[in-house]
Amino acid sequence: MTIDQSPNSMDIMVNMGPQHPSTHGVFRLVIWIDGERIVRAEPHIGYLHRGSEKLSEGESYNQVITLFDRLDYVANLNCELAFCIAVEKLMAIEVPERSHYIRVILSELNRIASHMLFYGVYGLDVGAMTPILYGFRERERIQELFESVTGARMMHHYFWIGGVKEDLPDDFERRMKVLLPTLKQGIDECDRLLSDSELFLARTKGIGTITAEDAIDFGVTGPSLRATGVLEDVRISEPYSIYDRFDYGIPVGTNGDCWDRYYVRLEEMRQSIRIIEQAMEQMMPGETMAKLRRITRPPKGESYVRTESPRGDFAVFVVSDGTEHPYRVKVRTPSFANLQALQHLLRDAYVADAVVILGSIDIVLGEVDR
Amino acid sequence: MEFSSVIFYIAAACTIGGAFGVVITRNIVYAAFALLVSLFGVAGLFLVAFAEFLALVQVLIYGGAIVIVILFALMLTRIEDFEHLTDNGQWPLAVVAGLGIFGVLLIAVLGTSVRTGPRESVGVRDMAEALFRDWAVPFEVASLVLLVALIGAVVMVRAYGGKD
Amino acid sequence: MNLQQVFMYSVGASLILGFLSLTVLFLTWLERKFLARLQMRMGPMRVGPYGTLQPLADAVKLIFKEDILPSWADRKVYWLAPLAVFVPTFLVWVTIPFARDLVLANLELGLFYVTAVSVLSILGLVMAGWGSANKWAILGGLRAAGQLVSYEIPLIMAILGVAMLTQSLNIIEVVDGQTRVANFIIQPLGFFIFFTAGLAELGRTPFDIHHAESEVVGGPFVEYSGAHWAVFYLAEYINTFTIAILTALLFLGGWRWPDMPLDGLSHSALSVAWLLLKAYLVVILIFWIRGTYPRLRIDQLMAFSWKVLVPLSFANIVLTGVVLYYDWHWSLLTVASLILMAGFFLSLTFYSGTAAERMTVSVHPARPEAISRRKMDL
Amino acid sequence: MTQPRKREAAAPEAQAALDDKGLNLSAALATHMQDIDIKIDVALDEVVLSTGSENIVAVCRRAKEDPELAFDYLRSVSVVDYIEYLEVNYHLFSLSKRHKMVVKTNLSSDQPCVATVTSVWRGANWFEREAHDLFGVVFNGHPDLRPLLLYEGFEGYPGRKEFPSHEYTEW
Repeated sequence: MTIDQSPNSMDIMVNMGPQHPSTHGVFRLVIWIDGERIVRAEPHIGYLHRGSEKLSEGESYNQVITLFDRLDYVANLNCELAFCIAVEKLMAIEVPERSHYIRVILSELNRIASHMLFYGVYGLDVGAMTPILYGFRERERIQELFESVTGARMMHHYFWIGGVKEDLPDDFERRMKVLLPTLKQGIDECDRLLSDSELFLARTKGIGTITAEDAIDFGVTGPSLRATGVLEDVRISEPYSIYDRFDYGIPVGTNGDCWDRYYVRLEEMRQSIRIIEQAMEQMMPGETMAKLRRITRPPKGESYVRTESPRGDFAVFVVSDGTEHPYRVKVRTPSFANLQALQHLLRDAYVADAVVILGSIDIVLGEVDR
Repeated sequence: MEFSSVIFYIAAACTIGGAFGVVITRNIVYAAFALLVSLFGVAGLFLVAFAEFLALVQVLIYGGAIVIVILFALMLTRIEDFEHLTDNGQWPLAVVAGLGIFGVLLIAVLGTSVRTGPRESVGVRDMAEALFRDWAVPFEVASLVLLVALIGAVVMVRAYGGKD
Repeated sequence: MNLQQVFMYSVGASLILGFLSLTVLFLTWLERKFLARLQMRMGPMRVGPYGTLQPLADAVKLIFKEDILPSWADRKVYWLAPLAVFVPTFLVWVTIPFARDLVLANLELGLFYVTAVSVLSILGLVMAGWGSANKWAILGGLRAAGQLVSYEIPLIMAILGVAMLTQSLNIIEVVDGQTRVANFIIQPLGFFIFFTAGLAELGRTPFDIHHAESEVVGGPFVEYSGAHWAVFYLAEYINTFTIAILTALLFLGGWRWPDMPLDGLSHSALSVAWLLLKAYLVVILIFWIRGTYPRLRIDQLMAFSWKVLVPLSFANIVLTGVVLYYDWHWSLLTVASLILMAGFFLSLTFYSGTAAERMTVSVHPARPEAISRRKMDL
Repeated sequence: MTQPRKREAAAPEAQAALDDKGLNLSAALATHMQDIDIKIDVALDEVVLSTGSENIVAVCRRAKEDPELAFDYLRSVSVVDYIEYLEVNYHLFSLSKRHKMVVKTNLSSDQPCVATVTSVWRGANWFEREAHDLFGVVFNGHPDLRPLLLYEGFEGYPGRKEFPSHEYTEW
């Protein structure tokens, strides 16, 4: 049975979403089912389309960052980072050392927070109730830290073009000394709780497999691509910021199934902590903001910058016409491209698998619809 | 009126009313529920006749399993297509068949001398001995027939179902 | 049957109903508190000391909530469904004893009655699914029908094993048969099958596919609200308690094992306490499983029933029959059951591979000079 | 309503600088795409390949299938509205060679029409649907050009500069 066969008259069409609890936002998946088996699936997006790209054209460069906060609303800082780097590259700004480190530390923390949300919600998707509370416990620790650094729990607007808004608070180092070991322990606890559970393995091993060739063809990136066995990470294939200064690992899966996608993310959190630890050691006091004119006015030109967000290849394409507003901003969001592979992943799946597969590619609808 | 006769009349009313419901209603799911009522009525009749074991078997097998399987089949098909039963040309045949069976039963009942008066219920042990000692061979034959039917059903479904 | 008897039965039935309602209230509180403990949180704390009045507040809220009837729903079936679920769950309690003399009607076919009547509540779920005119509800109803009918078989077979041991279907006699040794020691396999199939009958966590929130959004109960939903909820918790108390009666020795020293009224009181203690231990075990495990998929669930539990339950019956026929010592049955169970769990671990084989994710160093090019040269 | 801004001629241009991979790539492109009418340019740190809209599929297929180029990953398809014309950008990346390139083509604003590249990369599907939604670019041969982000029956192309964003009221 293939996913694109035309539905039989006996098949039942079911709307999964936009109000379904497991679609992770306002996502609608229309499925045709034959008993419990999915015969055909058709994703519908756009319920959260706010026209961020168009809105950006009317804002000044520094204001655009606030719109980027609202794209991937569980990994806000990673989105801010992409836009800042894109503009800085266009303007050829040298960002001060310290702000590089601050950006890396906070982005990696945000990656952990995002993966922790994934972990918890994925637990719910497969029907386990406890993981979400463990996941949120760890996420909460990070959010608290963010609150003390940026003043906000989610919509930070902390990375500015040319650096970061202000230096870290005085107690930052002390807090990190407590936070990192607890996070490590928390990740291990989460790992023990779910990864080896016989039932969890039965639900995720071999479900929703995709080959490396197919994944690349669909433009799948991030953990979902690495789960298929491809060693591809923007941080190493096209290094940005200061990621080439750290020694860390890229988790790579084998089968490209749900379990691999899940575990790649779990392992990534451990690697993020390694990066943060090294960054904390290397970080020196100093300036956090480059000397810039008050109004950002990049030269004419265009820049396309890719970054590795928790969900994959998050890229920003900025076209500048030399004024203080961007002429065009195009955001290439990882969830958008990853979601295209959903129909392919859903072939031969059961209704219950649909939830598990959709959860495993970890979409954020704010990012898909923009 | 005795208590047992009250139960008998209630059960009999359920049986006949349910049977009529199955025939009369146009909604196929309602028909299944009416069948359930009728089957429960039969269970009540067994109870009045002190055949508790049979009554419970009636509830378990017919009320629990058979009706649920019927409903299952109804729901797997698209309900909007079959919501209302349509008349077809088979009803005269059905009347003839029904009257025929009724006639046979009537002859059988009238031809048997019925003992009335208080009766003891049959113990489980007696029943088990009857089934597994005195009538062991017919019992095994019956189960063999059921097994054949089961395998046949599986084979037929496989033939239509494709690769799995 | 005379008027006095009718009166006595009515009083007994309403007493049981009251007891069950109170039990349900307590169970909801217990479940929330216990899960909260597992999940490092407090659970309800605001209403009453340690949130003890929370169930009452919930009950009041549910009763005053609006009852919504979806416009496409089949009105009669929709309103009858909660009743069809609740009545059988309650009827089961007619023959469940709390102590030797504390039972509404001690039926000779008690065990058979319990299984026969409890099947009927499936019908209510199917009715709810169909009556709601909601595709998720129908899907949930279908799942419920498929799941509960299949798990009925191992459940009945496990009960049959117990009945063979005591040579009786009367629950009080079953308990009396466990004066020296409880059944779960004689038939560990039967105990395992009964408990697992019981969990499936309840639709509790590893088997909660028919109302799985993340898949069929509550299944048959999607459209229900207010008091009608509360009736489903009530039935579900009564069922949980029923399975717990049946486990205690059939396998954990009920009020007998280990035997009570006292006599008369104090014996009865102690019996009830002892039985409830055992039942609540089982309840806690059920909650614990809920806090720990993910859910199975429907085909895995069916496969587990037909390919694992049903053959095991037949093996259990055959073993019991052989041991009884040749009049061997009961410990032989224990040993044989344990060997079967060990074989089952070993094959489970063998089938799913070692930890190293399962681990399909490897970490590669990101330093450019150290990158090994796996699969990169496609 | 304010007039849409045009690119000011007076503003300074961003400095372009290719790294080694980019230089190698632009050299390779010249030899490997000899038979197709292309123009190789540089934007910041990326190789820009401009071509006519009729050559798009040929260029993309060559870029993907040529072992020297091996652009197996389509990063994104984006449209920029320059009022007089629409520019479609295909950002490509090679996962094995780790070099990048952008393929550009210009379409007329009145009837923007270009062949689809879904046959080259399946991942182009939604990017092209989105471009069709927001800019009205018609991708010939696309399997399914229904609205993706907008609802059925939405009028106008909200991505374009001429779309009256501020006057637009729906609800």
